[in-house]
Amino acid sequence: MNILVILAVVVVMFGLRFLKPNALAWAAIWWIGVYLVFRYGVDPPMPTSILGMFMFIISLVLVAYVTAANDRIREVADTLIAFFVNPEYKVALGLTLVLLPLLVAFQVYSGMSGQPQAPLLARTIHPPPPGSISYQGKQIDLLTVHNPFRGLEQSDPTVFEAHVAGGRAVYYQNCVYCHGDNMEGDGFFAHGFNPIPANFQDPTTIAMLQESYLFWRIAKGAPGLPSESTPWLSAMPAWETFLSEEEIWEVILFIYDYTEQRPRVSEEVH
Amino acid sequence: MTTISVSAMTKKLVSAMTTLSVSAMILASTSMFVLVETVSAQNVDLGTEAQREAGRQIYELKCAHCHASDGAGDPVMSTLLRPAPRDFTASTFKFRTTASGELPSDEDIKQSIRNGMPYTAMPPWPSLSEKEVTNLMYFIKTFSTDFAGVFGEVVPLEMPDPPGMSDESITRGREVYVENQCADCHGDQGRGDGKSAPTLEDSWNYPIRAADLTKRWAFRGGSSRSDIFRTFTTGLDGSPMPSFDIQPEEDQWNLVDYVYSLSRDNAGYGTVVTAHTVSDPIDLSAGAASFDGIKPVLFPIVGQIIEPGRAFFPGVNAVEVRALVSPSTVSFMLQWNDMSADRAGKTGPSLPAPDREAEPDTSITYADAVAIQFPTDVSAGAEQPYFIFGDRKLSADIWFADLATSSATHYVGSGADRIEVSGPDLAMSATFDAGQWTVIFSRARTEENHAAFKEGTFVPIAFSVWDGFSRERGSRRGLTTWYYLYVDVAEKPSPVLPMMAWGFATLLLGLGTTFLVRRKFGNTESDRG
Amino acid sequence: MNTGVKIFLFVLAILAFYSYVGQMVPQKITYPPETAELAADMTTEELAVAGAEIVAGKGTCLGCHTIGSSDASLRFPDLGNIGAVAGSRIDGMSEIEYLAESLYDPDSYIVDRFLPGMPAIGKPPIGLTDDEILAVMAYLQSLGGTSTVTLATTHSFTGQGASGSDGAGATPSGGAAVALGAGLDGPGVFAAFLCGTCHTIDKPDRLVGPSLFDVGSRLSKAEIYEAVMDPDATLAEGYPGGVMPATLGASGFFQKVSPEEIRALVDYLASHTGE
Amino acid sequence: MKDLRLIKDYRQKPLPALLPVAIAILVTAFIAALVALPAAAIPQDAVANPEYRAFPVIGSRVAIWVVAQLHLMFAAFVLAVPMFAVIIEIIGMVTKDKRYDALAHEFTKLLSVSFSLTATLGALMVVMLVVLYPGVTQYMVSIFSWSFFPYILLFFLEAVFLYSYYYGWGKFSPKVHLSLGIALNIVGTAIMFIANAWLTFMNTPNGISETGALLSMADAMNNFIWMPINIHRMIANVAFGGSIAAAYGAYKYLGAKTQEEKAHYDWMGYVGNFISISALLPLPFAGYWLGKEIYAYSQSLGITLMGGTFSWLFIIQAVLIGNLFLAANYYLWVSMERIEGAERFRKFIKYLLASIAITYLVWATPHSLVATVEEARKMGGAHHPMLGVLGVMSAKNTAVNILILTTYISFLLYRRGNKEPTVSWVKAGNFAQLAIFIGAVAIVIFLGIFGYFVEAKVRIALSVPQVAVVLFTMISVTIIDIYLYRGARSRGKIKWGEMPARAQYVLFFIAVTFAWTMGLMGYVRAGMRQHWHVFGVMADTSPDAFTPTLGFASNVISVTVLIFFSFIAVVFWLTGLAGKKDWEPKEGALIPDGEHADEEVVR
Repeated sequence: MNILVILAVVVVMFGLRFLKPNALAWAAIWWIGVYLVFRYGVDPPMPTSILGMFMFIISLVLVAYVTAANDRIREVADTLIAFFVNPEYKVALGLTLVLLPLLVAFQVYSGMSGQPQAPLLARTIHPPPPGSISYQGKQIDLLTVHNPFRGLEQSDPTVFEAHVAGGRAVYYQNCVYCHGDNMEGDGFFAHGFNPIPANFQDPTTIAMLQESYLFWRIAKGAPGLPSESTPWLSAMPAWETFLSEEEIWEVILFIYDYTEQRPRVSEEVH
Repeated sequence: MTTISVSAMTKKLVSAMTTLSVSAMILASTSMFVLVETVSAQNVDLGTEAQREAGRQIYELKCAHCHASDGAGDPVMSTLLRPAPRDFTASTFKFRTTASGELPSDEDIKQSIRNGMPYTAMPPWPSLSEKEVTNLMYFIKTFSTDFAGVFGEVVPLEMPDPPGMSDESITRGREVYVENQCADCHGDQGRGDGKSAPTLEDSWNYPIRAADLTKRWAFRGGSSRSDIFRTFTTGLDGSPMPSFDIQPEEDQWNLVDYVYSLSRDNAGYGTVVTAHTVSDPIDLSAGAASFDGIKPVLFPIVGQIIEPGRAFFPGVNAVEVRALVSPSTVSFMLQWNDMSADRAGKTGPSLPAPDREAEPDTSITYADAVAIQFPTDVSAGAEQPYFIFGDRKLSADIWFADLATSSATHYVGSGADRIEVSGPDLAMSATFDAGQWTVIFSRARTEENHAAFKEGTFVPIAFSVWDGFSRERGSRRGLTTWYYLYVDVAEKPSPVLPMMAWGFATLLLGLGTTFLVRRKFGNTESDRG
Repeated sequence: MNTGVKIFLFVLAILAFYSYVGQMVPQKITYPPETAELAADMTTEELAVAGAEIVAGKGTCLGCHTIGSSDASLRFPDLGNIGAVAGSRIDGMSEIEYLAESLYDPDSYIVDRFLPGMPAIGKPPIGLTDDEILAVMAYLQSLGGTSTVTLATTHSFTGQGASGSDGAGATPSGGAAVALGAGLDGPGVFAAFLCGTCHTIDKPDRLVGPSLFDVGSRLSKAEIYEAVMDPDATLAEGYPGGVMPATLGASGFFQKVSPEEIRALVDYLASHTGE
Repeated sequence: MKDLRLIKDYRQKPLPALLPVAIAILVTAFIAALVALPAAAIPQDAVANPEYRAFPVIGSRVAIWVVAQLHLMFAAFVLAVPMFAVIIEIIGMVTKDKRYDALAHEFTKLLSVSFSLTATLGALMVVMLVVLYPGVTQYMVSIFSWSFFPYILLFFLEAVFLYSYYYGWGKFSPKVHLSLGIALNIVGTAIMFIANAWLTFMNTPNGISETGALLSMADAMNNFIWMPINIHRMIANVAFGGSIAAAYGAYKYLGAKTQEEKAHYDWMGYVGNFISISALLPLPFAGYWLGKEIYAYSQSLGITLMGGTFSWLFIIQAVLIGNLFLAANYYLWVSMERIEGAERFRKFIKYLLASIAITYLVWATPHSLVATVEEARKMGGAHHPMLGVLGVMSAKNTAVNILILTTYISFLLYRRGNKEPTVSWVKAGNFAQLAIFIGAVAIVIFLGIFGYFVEAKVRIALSVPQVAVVLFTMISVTIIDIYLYRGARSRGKIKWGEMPARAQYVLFFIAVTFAWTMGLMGYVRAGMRQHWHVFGVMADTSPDAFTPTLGFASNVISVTVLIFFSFIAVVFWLTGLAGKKDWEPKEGALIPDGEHADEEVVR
């Protein structure tokens, strides 16, 4: 959030109330104001793709506003017509007719001579897991598999704690480099990877997933992602070569424990 | 009154210590101890029992896995981490506003917790509240009895506000740099390649590197001019970095300005390197001169913890890249800073490397090396091979330069364990100068071996760097994931025609609208107007 | 303009807009996962790669065999050098014939020092098809030797493998052909999951694992239960860990067996007291 | 106004006498040519019993896709119209207002042609299934063997009830006629339920063994998403049918000559739209239930749907739904222009609009954004720290609930347009309504924010109280409003027939958007099975086993919707014929030419 920009826009908009602009000017000013807020008022800046979509929606809404009332639409039409027809706007019209093509030409020019932008990346962050995976030659059915230690949380908290501690050791020897001390995906290797590692503190990551999903992603890593997740920029290793099944389940326990999240459990329905 | 006299005395001692060895330092502190013995320690703030207990709980949860529950630095992690986690029981702290050999102030400890140390395992802790940081600080002070004693009462040195910076101050700073023999460790150009750099060890006998002064963003103690000032006036206790008392005082800031001038504000890592078009084939013998005038792109290098030989702390942390294409060849210039040119020994992308070498066989040495990586088939679209030398489905081209033999080999990898020589179709040249490697690759642009590098396309590109000094070889190395190489268009289509066309079309549209509107409403409107 | 034409153009514009929105989001085609289908035109090398996957996966070979281990306490032959020695194990038997025989009819020739116990992998529960076995053979040849097998290769066992895998996906990959919750009795479970492959039950002979001839007198029911469900929890002396969990896991035992069936199995085993 | 005469009324333009014959000959010849050509155009089967046959040019998948979607759209329309026709008829009976009866009759006029088109398209689809996908079809038949007979039998009944309901208008006693309509609805719903069982089985198969053999047909029918789909479709049908009926009203309005006609069709468009939007309001809730059941059936299926490639499909859907709500509100606001006394509410519009804008933005924000590497670096990953928060379910649920409440307020304002309450407790009543609204919004937003701090299971469950609050608000406020405005004084009249043309185009916009949304939902329901005909049981081994891109799907949907509306145009035209005067030969000319006909009418 860039409060200053937002504040400035709000102040200007408030000031405009006293100027009583006509409907056309009003809509144009609102459009520009909202654009400024979206473009400069959000920190970090939102991607252009989203900005475009947002501004489209805003345009739609403003058009709806202007045309919703008969007198307002007439006001806009009159203003537009007057601009084209009335002699007093001759200079403004002439300027617009000259400047607009120049602006378009400039846009074309800068578009053609600008620095090349890397291709947009859109990958599926949470691809659906396969039904089953083979883990070190053993078939694991992801639909039914459960964390074998999860039950201990209720039945034997001491043993559970021991497993969490085991997971802690695994985490700090393997995962901390990328996922970070605070599990925010900000380990000291994180700046070298794109996309950056998952942020487990974000309630939209592990809290949305079942433990079996994490097992799959940990065991199979980036090479195990399905084709829909290409480009495989994920740097996540396939930990099945380093960690035992037990260690993976333990580190899953630890990740949930540290972030104070709960895994999603499959709901009993039907 | 007493406190002032102590600080004055300490200051004197400090100036004497710069020339003394570590043993002399201990001697000095003992003598200081004798001198200040009579001073009471009643002003030492150790916090309340509750605060320390609260700190301990945070410590157990967030710190103990590296620094150990007893504060001595976990032996397992300390072999993995470079630099090693601080041993709190030794009461030796690097970043202080207090004189060399003294304990840090409370604020110093809190600052270190808050800001962490960039490019080390110590992260910043913005998630901890001020209260939590304070409690943690109190708890950390319990690891050493020194904090409770007379030394606990510290007096921060006065840190003056930085004066203005000028070209003269930088020039003079360079002289100060030379006079004080900074180059012995930090190298002539400040790249951390001084002649004694490879031998440096910290107080616990772990190897330690002299800071690369050309990467200010990676300074452990912060990158502002005040931070630099503080670092060399107070020294970094526990490391070979002593404190310097440079006179006259202006020269202190001149030195700061020189160091500051060696690097830009931030790393500014890039994502796309553009291969610029030239008409003639690139002449390797011309060396770096061919790439004059091309803006380099810096890519971060991180460790590889996936394949056996995991490199948790690669010796190189960034590589600078430039690229050129001619109609028949494509060339890349890679530059990175290295403490020492390791020209003797073995290296190779598939040399086996163990995960951890407890007692490395020092009779075998390893040479520096570098590699560029492309997807073998760049037409495969969005799908890229796995960034560690490809996978079974999609292979990766590896352009490998062995800097011991100064030869380049072209490999094709379909997995880190399946790397095969593809051909000697690469040319390279390498030079090492003032702590910086410059390696130039050149290859023919041909269609049949997918090395066409079509104009106007984005080609995925990745890099690997091996630091022989850190015994890196095979999968043990620093690397990047995929970035992009943009192959510039030789003859850019002139924007004039489309510009004119669009502009003209807009003009026509405007005129047309005006005409239509006027024809339809003209009469009534003029009546109205 | 005619109202109808206007409406038509209006509708067209809306549709064009929504199509445009559809083009603006990421475009990705999701292909079905590649089945381990073996194509007739695969080269020997490709076949060997496919074979390696079968050996590690559906074939469950690595539950017992190792590749490239020189541990003296091996219970099954190490396969690290099989490609080099296969041709010379039995006089007058070609490499391909030998490999085929040891896969289709494992007990007919037992390497010195080892014990019989390997199941025929062309039959359930592993049930590899002829083509898949050829792929395994190509892979085995590549271990220390050169692969020559293609899918066109024939040998005297051709045609004895499991029936084709045309209903790709219809049968769960790997695992025994035992239906979930089939309600088997003790001997039924013992037979269905091929426990007899590694354990004798009617005589005190030792196969891969310890004989179960007298298990009822050695272990309590609870211990037997644990030995089945968590085989490595307590290991019989002289036996390495990891073999039984991997083998049972690969056959899908843990997923498929019902609590009732386990109870029946434990009762059945406990009834063998060596008398 | 001066160029009213210039508007040519195409309805009045007579057909050239021989046009139908010419069309019949041309189309027959074309089809005959198609059939005669197969030797060249259609590849002959190499094997005797192929699993698949390829449809020429566009491929089997697209062919069956388009036909199935068209069939579904017509079926939805045919099922929906009787539902609200009967309701309107009941209203007419209760209020004794003849207008309602006439309106219900007019709605049913659209039915008969649509019904036969539905049946034709259904037959085409079955034939295509048998020809193009013999393997799957055979398997489905083996599973649902006996259920096909009641389906066909119910179809007979449907025909009987439908035609007797339509032709029997005014011929039976009202009660008998009404019971015919109710019977028609029951039969229609039953038909849909049976067909739904077949297709939901393909998504979430049940009642079969691991090898795919049938264990219990009852279980196969009552699979995981059968009931959610039934409910979802029933509501969606009404919304869709209402929008098509409204479009019919708009079409007639635009062509209307007299003020009376205009008033009537203005009203018809309004009622159609009212029905459509009323049904739209609970639709998201039904959708969430459906999604939940899918997730419960299989995590893999659920993630494919919500987190995988299809997550982008829901961004497209968000644009569609956002447009629908915006257009619906817009229509109401424009409608208020023709209500005397409604000007006093005009100042609220911009706040309603702001609420819609914000909720629309939240509703359309994707979770993982399309960004360049630089942008992603600035954001620190694929998730924007601010926008990422708006991309998750808690935010979406909150947004849609508020969107619904906003639309409801628009309705409320419209309802009050020309009325002035006369009861003594006006202030208290208004205050109570306002308090309920503020409370509801507060609770919805609180639950939305609270959702970020609890585990997934609780979070999903939170949508229930959110919905409950919204439903409670709508019901309680409506009840208060009814009493509040009992015996209200009129501030002026509603000038039916004085709607600007743009409002009528908005009705078309809503209808097209609804149809497109339906097409999109059809695609995602079929697509989430991915490379399975029957998920997890019968793999799709056809060349079309991959899931096409969303762009391709969008194009197919657009074409399908275009074909649908072309058919609908025919339906409208044919329905319009019924209201025309009988043809009479004119003096001196056997076939009157266009100009004359125009003058005739104007005169």
